[in-house]
Amino acid sequence: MEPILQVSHLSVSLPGKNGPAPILKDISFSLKQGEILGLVGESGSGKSMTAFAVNQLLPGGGKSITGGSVLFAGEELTGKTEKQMQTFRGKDIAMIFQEPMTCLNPVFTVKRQMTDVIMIHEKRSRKEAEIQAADMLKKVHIRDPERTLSCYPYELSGGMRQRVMIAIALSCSPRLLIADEPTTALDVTVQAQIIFLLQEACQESGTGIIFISHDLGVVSQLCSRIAVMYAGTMAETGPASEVLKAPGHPYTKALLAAVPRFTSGGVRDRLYAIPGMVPDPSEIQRGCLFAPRCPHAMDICRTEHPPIQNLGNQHQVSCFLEKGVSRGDGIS
Amino acid sequence: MTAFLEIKDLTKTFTLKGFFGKKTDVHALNGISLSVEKGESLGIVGESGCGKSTLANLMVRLEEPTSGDILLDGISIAHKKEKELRKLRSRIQIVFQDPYSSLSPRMTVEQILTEPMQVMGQYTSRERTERASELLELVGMRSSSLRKYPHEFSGGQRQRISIARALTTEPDILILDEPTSALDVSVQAQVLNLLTDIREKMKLTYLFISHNLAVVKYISDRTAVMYKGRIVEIGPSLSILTSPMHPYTKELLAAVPIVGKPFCPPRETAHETGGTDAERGCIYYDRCPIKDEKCRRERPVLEERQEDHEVSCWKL
Amino acid sequence: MMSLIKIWKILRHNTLTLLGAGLVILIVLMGLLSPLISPYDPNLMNIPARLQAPGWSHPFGTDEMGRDILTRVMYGARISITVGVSIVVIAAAVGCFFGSLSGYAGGKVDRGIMAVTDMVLSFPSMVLALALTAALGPGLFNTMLAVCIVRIPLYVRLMRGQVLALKEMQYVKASRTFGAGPVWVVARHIVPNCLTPLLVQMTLGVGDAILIASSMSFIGLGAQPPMPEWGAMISTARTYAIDQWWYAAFPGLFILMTVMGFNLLGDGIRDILDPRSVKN
Amino acid sequence: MFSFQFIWKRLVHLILVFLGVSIVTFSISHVIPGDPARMLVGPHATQETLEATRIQLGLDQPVLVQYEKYMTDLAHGNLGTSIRTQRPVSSELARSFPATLELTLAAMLMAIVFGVILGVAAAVHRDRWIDHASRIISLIGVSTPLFWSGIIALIVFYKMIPIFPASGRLDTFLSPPPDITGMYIIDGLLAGDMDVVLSAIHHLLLPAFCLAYVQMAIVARQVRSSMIDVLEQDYIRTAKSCGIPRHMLIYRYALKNALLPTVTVTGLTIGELLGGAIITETIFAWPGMGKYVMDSISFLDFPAIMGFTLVVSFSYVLINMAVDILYSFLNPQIREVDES
Repeated sequence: MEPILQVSHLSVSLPGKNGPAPILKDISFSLKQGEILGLVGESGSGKSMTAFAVNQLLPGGGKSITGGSVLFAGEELTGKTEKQMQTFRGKDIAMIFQEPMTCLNPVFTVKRQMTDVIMIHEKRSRKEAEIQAADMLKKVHIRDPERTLSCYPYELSGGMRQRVMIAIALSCSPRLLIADEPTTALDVTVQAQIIFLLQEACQESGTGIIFISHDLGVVSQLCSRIAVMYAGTMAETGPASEVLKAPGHPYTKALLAAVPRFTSGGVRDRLYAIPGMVPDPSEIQRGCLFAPRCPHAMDICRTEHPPIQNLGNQHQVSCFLEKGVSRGDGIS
Repeated sequence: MTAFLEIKDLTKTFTLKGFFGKKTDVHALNGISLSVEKGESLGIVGESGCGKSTLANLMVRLEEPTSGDILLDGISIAHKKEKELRKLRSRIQIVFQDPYSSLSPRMTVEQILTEPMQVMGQYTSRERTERASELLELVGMRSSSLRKYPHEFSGGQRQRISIARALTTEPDILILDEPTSALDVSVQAQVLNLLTDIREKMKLTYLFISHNLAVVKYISDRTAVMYKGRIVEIGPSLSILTSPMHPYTKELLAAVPIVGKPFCPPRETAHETGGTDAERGCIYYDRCPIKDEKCRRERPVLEERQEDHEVSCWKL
Repeated sequence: MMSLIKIWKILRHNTLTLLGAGLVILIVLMGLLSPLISPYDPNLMNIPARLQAPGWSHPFGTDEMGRDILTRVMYGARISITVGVSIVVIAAAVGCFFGSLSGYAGGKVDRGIMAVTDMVLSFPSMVLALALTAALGPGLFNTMLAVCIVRIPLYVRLMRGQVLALKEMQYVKASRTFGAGPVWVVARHIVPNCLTPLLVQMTLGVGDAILIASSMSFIGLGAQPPMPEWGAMISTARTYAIDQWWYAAFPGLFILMTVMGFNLLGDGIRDILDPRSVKN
Repeated sequence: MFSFQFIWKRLVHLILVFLGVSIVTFSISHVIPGDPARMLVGPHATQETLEATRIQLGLDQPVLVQYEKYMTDLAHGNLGTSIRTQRPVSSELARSFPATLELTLAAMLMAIVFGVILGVAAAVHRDRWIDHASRIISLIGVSTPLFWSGIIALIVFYKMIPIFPASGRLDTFLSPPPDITGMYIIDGLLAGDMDVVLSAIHHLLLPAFCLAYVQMAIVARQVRSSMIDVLEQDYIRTAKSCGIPRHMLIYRYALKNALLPTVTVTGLTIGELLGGAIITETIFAWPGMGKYVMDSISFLDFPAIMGFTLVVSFSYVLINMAVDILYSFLNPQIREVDES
């Protein structure tokens, strides 16, 4: 099935203090219809910026994209003007954000904010839009849609606001939903409900979802494919089961070892801590960016840029190690 | 024999002044009783709003409890006046959650680390600087950063400076109020390992507060689960995590996403909780899948069901 | 704290702040050196040369008593700057004391101080200053006192807001956990972090104080003639304003330049020392 | 819409503020001056009138009794008699109040309308020429002394390019319209006499603009900074990600949030306008309360000055109350907090 989103060799630089600072270098990944791709990485890895590059909400606007292409259902987005992008946003590409407390307009009711979006994209009357809005709220399991519609955002709890935001995003049945860490600010129990909602939306209406998170646990439960980013570059992409069980890139392996788990291991044993610090993506550095922290770093890693290796079943790794990092090595 | 740190029926109620003198009481803590041995690490886990941060503030007396008592090595610190409290304060210190607001932006690292000793009037100024650079090395940072300002450091490094500051007064107990929640996974691992090493080296007692169950397992021997200002279950960390008894603990563990664990959709009844709880009956009544008539009428009390594993629920 | 080169490096590329600083320095120098550089004596009357248009001998022309307007404007600069600065310094000192007291103490003290502040603020600043000066008796000193009282609430509110915000910061709570008393906390943590907003408010405040003080002189309650105060000069110039345009134009122009200088400088300081701008 | 509690709380607050104002004016007129009676009767009054005032004020009695006397007078609307004109201050103020009201309202309208337009334009076209132009206009506005701008306006628009009249509210050959509100434009409209209306507007434009210019600059700076803040908020980014077009984002989603803080600034603006009216009315010979108080200053007519202070402050407090209600009407969160 032809992927609805094909990003190849995307590079982005933002207007910085002394000239444009590169923050994304040669990012490639694709997303099929009805598939959930997990975009994983630590803060500063550029995962949110990748999302903003797709629907062009980058601070510098369209001109921040300095290279590569973003194909949405065969159509090239990078060249689009702001006006053209407006027809895509909300209709074909929807987005939800991390901070539920500030993501809705405080001086408008939920009804007003939902009907505005529907009326713009689907040329409906306000009455029809209200019905569709109430119907959307039911879909996201809000118990009393009528009352919620007439509420102001400050009257709703964090979890409720996140559901309203999902309802708004899905109200025009978009083909792609970008979720920028939607559950990070929520409690564990509420987070599980939001994950359930996203899974439901994906299965029922076939919406492709890019799920951005720094929490490997959430990603492993929700996503069928995973892309791991490090300091503005794509370290590894592949099916979730493979990336989690047989990670090809040393960074992914180290990240998995650093995640505290409570199923295995005794109390008070030590977590594997990756030495050193994440480099600032805007610094120009030769060779593989993970080299200074990588236990397998070879001389070539410090000089050459690592190629993309294919490990089969669309599992790709950008690393010099033959067939990626082997199983038995320094990282427990 | 009383334990090293004894918390007796601690309660904290905030009164919100409505108009016309109409007061609404919010019970942040509702009769918390805990005892911690010297050198032990007790984990406290709960969702936001369960009162765990209020407990942290009470332990270091940033606020005074409404009732109940806190005994540090037999000495009550709950209701002491500021003057008598001063000597005891050096024995109990805190590390806050937010790396970006726990260090003063206008002070160098040296000033930050020497401030506690200055306030307490310990050591000469030369000794203080020496001790500051010693502690910096202890937390894995170069003593050359003494002259730098907080904005020149990453989140993980700032937490290390906060830990160093808490150690300057040679405390017996460290209150850790979600010290790694704002950090990335790899940085969190570094800070957790550091805390474990320091605890062994300096024989410290920890009160580790977090909303992340998995993190608590790595650092605490025993764990208490809090819900709406009360302790619903307390026991050895491993048995709490592998064989939980209270329905709320089970709901929490089911919801925590673990790498490789299949996702089980949440029960429909788990809806938004909020507002004040019912006066009588179990506080978890409205979300409990196994509730019955007795739960509605009587409030369960913490009882020991297994070896050193207490839970407050009628249905077990 | 911040080395001079660093300040100069930042100053260099926001020109508006430089312009502001330049204007202020120019006016201050003019005021200080007026006895040396002024061509005439400010009160030297020369009736035959009265109401002369600007020319070589009198670059700013002469007033109805033949006095040289340029000289009087220079001496006026000295008065206005001292008036503006002293009002702001006193108002800020008193305001910061009560503001931090009310912010830190809270409870009844806070409510009491806020009640008084609100009472003063329920008057338009010009009207209250006028009433106070009328009661105290016209004169420059009484005007300064009145304007100072009118401006104190600004600093009380600014300082109270800062203290309330900073009190919640974790590093202030941390210092309390190792036994730091209120005095130590205010001195070591709250004051250093209030300096930037306070400095900005005071710089803008000088311009604003000059405006109100000169308005008071204009309506006859501030400086009394023959004092070369800008407001008083324009007040007497009013009757001749239409025909002898220069009599009112030049003193007013200098008020505008002085106040603009302080405003530009104030905005510039806010941008330079603002934590956000320091970071990037 | 407005619960009982919401209105009750506002009323109590209003009474408290009135009390506060009266305490301040009482202390200014009775406590601060050395000999309050002498201040009230003026230097040329005879000894008996001085003694009579002293007893009438109850200066020998404790302060509280004096305050009680002061408040009873106030309740009866008795603001004392003017030294200059020997007529009750309250009637003279009543006569000149509509003129000041007309001037201040016109100036407020100009300040708010132009201020918001300038502010929004500057924020929307940030760092482009519109932004720089409006910031320069605002900077000049904030730094201009009110009395100087009035005189300069007269020189330029009366002497050099004579398109505006220099004084008065109406052309001399026209008779003022029937006194309904006392505001010539409205009364003229009500009476249907267009010449009066046009002439009144013609006389009002220049003084109103000079009075409004400073406040317009303040409003513009406020609107610009709050608009820039709002445009960077998360909910604007969410709306943008839903495909809301740019003009709707700015003029519906952002504007309402940005104007909320401006509403509170409006309250302050009116206060400054009332204060500034003293100067502008004097320069343009506008027969309002400002000119009345200006004339009484040269005589040090203390009762008149204190009467003016009271009237202006009370109307300022009332207008602030209206602004406060408007603010909670616009911002649902404040209304909710008040009713809980």
